[in-house]
Amino acid sequence: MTDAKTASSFEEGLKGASEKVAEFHEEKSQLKRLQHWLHQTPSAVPMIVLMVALLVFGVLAENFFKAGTLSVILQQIAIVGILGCAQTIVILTAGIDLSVGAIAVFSSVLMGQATFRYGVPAEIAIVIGLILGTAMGAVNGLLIAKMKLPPFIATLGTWQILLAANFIFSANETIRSSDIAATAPALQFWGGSIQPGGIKILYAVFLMIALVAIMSYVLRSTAWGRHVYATGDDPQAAELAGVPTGKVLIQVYALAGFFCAVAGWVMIGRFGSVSPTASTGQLGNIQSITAVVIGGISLFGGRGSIVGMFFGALIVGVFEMGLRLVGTDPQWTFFLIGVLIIFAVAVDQWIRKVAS
Amino acid sequence: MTDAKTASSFEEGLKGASEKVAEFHEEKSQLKRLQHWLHQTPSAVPMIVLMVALLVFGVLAENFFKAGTLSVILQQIAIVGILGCAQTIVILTAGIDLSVGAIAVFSSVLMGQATFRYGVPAEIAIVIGLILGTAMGAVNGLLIAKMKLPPFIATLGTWQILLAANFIFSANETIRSSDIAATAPALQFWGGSIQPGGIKILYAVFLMIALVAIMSYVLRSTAWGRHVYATGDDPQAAELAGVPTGKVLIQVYALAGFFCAVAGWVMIGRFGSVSPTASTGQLGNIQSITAVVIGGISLFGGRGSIVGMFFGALIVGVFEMGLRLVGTDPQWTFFLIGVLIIFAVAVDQWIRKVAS
Amino acid sequence: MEPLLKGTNLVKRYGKVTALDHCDFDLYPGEILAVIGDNGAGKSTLIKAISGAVIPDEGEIMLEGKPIRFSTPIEARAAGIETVYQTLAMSPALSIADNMFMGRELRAPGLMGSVFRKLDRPRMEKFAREKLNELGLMTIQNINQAVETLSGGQRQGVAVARAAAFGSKVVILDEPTAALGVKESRRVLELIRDVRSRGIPIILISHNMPHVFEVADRIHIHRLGKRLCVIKPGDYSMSDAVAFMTGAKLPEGVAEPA
Amino acid sequence: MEPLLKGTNLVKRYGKVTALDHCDFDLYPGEILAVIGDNGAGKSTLIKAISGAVIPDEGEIMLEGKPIRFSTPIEARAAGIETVYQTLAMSPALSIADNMFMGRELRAPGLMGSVFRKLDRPRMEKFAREKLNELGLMTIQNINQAVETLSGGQRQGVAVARAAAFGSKVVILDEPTAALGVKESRRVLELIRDVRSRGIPIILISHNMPHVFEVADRIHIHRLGKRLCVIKPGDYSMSDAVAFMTGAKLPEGVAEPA
Amino acid sequence: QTSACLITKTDTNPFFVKMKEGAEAKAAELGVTLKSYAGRIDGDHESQVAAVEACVADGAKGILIAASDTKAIVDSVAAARAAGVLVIALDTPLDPIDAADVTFATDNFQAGLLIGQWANATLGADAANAKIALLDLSIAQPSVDVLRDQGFLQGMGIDLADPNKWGDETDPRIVGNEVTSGNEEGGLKAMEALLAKDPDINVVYTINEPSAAGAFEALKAAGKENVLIVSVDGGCPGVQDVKDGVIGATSQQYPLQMAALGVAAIAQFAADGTKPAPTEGKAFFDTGVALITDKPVDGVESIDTTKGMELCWG
Ligand SMILES: Nc1ncnc2c1ncn2[C@@H]1O[C@H](COP(=O)(O)OP(=O)(O)OP(=O)(O)O)[C@@H](O)[C@H]1O
Ligand SMILES: Nc1ncnc2c1ncn2[C@@H]1O[C@H](COP(=O)(O)OP(=O)(O)OP(=O)(O)O)[C@@H](O)[C@H]1O
Ligand SMILES: [Mg+2]
Ligand SMILES: [Mg+2]
Repeated sequence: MTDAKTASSFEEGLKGASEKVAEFHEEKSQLKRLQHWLHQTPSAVPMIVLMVALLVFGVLAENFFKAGTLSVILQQIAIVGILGCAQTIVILTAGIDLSVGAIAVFSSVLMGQATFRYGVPAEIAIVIGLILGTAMGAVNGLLIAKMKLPPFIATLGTWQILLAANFIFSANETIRSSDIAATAPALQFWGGSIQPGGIKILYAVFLMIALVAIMSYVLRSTAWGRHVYATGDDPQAAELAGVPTGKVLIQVYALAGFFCAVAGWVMIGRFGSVSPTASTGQLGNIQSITAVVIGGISLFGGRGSIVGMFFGALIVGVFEMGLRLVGTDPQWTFFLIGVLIIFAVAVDQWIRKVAS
Repeated sequence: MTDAKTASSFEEGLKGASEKVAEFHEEKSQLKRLQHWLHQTPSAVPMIVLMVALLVFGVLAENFFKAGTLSVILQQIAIVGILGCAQTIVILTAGIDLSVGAIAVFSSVLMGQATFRYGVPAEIAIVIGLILGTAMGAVNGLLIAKMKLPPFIATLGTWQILLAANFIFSANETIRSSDIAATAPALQFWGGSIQPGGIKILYAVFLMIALVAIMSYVLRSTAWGRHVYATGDDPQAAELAGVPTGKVLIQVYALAGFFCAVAGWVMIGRFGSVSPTASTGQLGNIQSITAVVIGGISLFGGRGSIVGMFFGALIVGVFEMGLRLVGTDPQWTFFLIGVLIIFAVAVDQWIRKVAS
Repeated sequence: MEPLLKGTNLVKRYGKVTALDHCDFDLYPGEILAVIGDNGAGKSTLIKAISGAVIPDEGEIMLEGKPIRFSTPIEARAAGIETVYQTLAMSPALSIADNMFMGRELRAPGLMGSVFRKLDRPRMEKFAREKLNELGLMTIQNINQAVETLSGGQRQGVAVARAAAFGSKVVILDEPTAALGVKESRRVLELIRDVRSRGIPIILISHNMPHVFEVADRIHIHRLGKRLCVIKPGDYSMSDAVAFMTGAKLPEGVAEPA
Repeated sequence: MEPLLKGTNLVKRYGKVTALDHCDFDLYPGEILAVIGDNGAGKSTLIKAISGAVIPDEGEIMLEGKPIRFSTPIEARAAGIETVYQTLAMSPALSIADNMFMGRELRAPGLMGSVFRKLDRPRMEKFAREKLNELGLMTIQNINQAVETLSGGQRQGVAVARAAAFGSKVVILDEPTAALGVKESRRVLELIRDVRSRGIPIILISHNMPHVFEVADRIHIHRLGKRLCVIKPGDYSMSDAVAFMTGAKLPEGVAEPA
Repeated sequence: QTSACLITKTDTNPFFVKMKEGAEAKAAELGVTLKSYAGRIDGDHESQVAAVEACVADGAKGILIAASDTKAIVDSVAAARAAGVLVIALDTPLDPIDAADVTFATDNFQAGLLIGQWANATLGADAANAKIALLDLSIAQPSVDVLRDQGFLQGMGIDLADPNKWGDETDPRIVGNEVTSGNEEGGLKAMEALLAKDPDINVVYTINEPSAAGAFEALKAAGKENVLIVSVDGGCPGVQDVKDGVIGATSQQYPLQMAALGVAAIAQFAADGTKPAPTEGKAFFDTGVALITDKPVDGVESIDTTKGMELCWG
């Protein structure tokens, strides 16, 4: 017992130890503040890139800066934006969802066929579609959380499965717009628009913005949102710290499935018809991932904000429309979009580096 | 000074401390050994899945267990296997290369057009193609290592760029097989075959197997290979421990580009013609990633073996061929391959769990 | 008195390595139980088995006389067992306050909290700051700093503060002072006493003999994957304890396994 | 005598946090220099600045009188500065031997080595095992175990063994004994003396006062991001050192900054 | 300055590449500004909708569109027409056909029918126990894919089951359907697989000439160079392949003509507001399809490869 006392004898030096909280003087220059703000706000950089893109195309293409053009850009990114919400929450958990597009298309086909093949009232068909889309997402979640499949491979599998099921189930049949308008206008709801001052803005655009806003709140200011970040950040640590990571993953993928189904419903409104061959089924995953990554969200999970994804989707939309108006040939458009993807993210990285 | 002595006085208890190395008795049952082996050999599980698949299809489809069918499977996976070598080293560094297929197709177009449009001798055209393919890979590496772009986004960009460049440069022109055979047979070299006992085996198949074997050795038994694993495992730690991670990344992507260019050359031999629209440009990335992941290599880097990738490619090849022979409709084949991808990886995970 | 927490015959193997080799374990109500042993003796594995972070291959664990079988740390937490792991278990990109309240976040009062499930950030931050101040971690300049930007010792402090603040039945600390400075270590020891005075027993793993002998009521000596013996700090000197745990001496009535 | 390694006016800021605040630093040939200070005082940042792991915003570093500016730890290693970081810097999935030789692998003799660049696994494993035995890490059962499967203390031991085996000009140890047991800590202290007896100076960061006072030739006391003073262990007591570093007392001739 | 848009299904298929070249040449001649757009993959109507919207935003006078999904595109076409843009369907009629102002198209079903009839007649009595491989485009089964396949089967006298879908036929002569993405690589792999399934295949239908060339490579490797291959398109390499005996017969279409007619119609419309009229007796302006073969058979009208080479489009 005696040496215990002695051993700690040097701790007598602690008496009167300073209780001051460390504080250092800070440089308050404008530049420093800007840098700090850039550093703190993950969606700031994509926003700046977006501004620059708008300016450049505004100068290059004469018809670009018309309200009509800008509203068309918004309606063109509505679907990618909604799929991007799904992709964002998945990527925040360090996952990836290759099946988003397939779920969207299959859900839209399910809604359409439920109405036209099985005669279900449109409103109920929509609910069925949303439930089934959510279920498809939940299956992804189960495969990933319970069977421990890597998200890439699980959703690669379900992507193929759902896409094939979509073709098989629909018998490759497109349901025409005029039929839908006549029998089941509820399916086309999101294609409706308001026209303030003659500029058409689709309901779908408002829906996308609302979803981004809601998810931004949920991710930032609720416990569930924090759990999503923690799960993506370090799943083992999160589990040890008391986050039910398995449950969170299943919920995340199911919610993503729900968003995809919503996107499927929006697709009907936007295109009028229900088509199983919609390219979203094939390309929706890459498009949504592009938006997410340009938006500054880390593919390794745990970092980034959904607002960034929204700007990311807008950047792509602006580039595509701008290049079209400038009159670039399609292959050159693909080429330039490739360049611009790299450029946008390189600028992002560079600003972060300078600001850190 | 005095309390220093006292403080450590309890260390006297150390005198005569046991120097025994801890040893516990081990259960030596067959089952335990099997489990241990499965655990130690990352490519064992895909191999077992492969065996089972072979057996199942052998029973289901009568034409399956013919030497001819098996050699066709091998030749069908030759290109994916070579792209898989590229993808494996990239994924081991926790990266991903979406541009593999585009590099392969563009390289084959470059080789073909150098010969036919610019009249370069075929052998030199091949060297040019290989060098340019390596350069394309190196650009990926520079973007990732120097500009710190996430690999997914960097190669997503170069994928689009290279594919578009491929179409623009080639003017969508296909060089016909008979022209190549007449003027530049070196381009078709890998399409040659040996025919022991009437069974045709392409040189391309031997090339793929040789590449897998060489890379397996390099990754396991050289310092560079260890550095690749360390870079993927924890890049910060590797950097602090003295691995030049930036250099390693550039080398890895450049080597991957080289392999892709080799795959491009093999494509000419295999398809006879040079076509810019080859599906490998669009699908080569997903196909090679699938092989890698089914082969048990972690997408988070640092874990797995290239031999697993080889089995992964074979599994997909066997499934595809088997399903066709069973007579499945293409849409259902697509569906079932999705199911089987999930199933193969689920079995892998399950065996690992049971064995650990 | 019945042990509050009791483990019998616990075994855990990792491939070729046997980390726990038929190990027993007892914790009595209201005590501070120190666990000491060589590096790699299996101490961390033992407490992981107790807290649900690993599932033992064999053996039984009883809490308050009832057999328990946690399959996740969340279940153990729900049962009131709070643990600071050696690896700390924090989400690097999240803030100190987020980490402290991970899994038991506070919601804002009123509608915002109940309907919109809004977090009560100010309250969480205030609480976090208080707990850190109690530990004397004055150098933390910004409570919203991401945990990855903290120094090694600061991180340790956050983890300890979290466990002490929320443990209701058992608090387990795996080398809580390893990375801490003199001042901060002292505060942790005070905190440990404090927790005990609230009637909550503590399991303390530490390599710091003076600390162990200062605060422990009983010392569990772990050697080669099992409990070698349990001693009272009053009965033996530090030197004896060190001799036991390193195999230099054998306690009376215990035979070194073959 | 000229300092072997000298830092002047080093500044490093992380966003709002100033980790190094015009800090000076000297290391003389052949000495053991201890660096002590509160958690978060900036000790790790200081040695990271010296070893190339972070690039200081301001200030200058000189090695053997020549200004140096490492931009990566590899350059520092090439210059003979070997560091054990607090985070250990190991590749979890690779084996102990792989980790010890990371970046300076041994090649097999003959053609296999020179042409085929084959690693000399047996020699690397033998060397690793020897170095670990020197540290008394006897509980490591399998030298081909992945580092992620080692206990916290075992990992620490591997990192220390690596630095001691390869350092040629300066060896820097950031809390090398934090996770180590009594026996293993003692071995590390012996190893430190051993390294010095080879003429190589050592920078030792530690919170363990008895250890510091036992082995250090000089003690650099770090407070609030800068060097407060340097003392000799013979001139002051541990209590004084603790008082200085926590701000309880001020050393003579030094004024606490405003 | 009149501006016009050309929207093709993809811009990697040589067919559409040539269509674009034809349109550009005509546009340059007439002083029309032409902007081109394309879907990314076969069946991609979404990019086409986006392109239509861009054209309207850009104030184009007319749009030439080769629709990827004949029904799905209808709403956006209607919107464009409502904005005063002349919409001309190229290559593929919309559904309903009057959704576009006018249609300059090939009858893809007819194209398939011709090669089916030719194959049937060439085989003669053997047609009853032919072994047929069908190399289609993609599992999404876009309308060209279905029309050509079903036309071919009709020509062979095989029951179509659902004519809106390939692959549901039960005729024992069909060895199987495979998808090719319409390129050499796909044609080769698909042919290899079908040969493994049944080495006795003697008739191969292919969606287009590149996939036919791929299929031929596989057949050659298997030592079966005498198999009857039929295809659709009539590009110059394809006609050359017919000449070389690689392909037995192909149905030729005229994309350059479609495009040139389309551009001219837009220029006309911009000048005086008149719209072109469809072919007599048809709902659309048929640009025609011709069977090309050097082995003509009775009862199926055809032209030889010399004539085919003159008419081929690149
Ligand atoms: N996940 C794992 N896989 C394989 N072996 C493991 C694993 N975790 C621990 N071990 C081994 O089990 C043994 C006990 O480890 P444990 O972490 O319990 O030791 P410890 O007593 O806590 O040591 P320390 O004091 O160094 O923290 C060690 O030999 C270690 O290498
Ligand atoms: N990457 C970073 N980003 C932001 N702040 C950082 C970062 N790294 C360190 N800091 C801050 O710098 C200060 C000094 O940290 P450092 O790790 O140097 O302390 P230390 O003296 O080594 O402490 P300990 O004894 O606990 O290891 C701390 O306040 C810490 O929060
Ligand atoms: Mg431990
Ligand atoms: Mg430190």
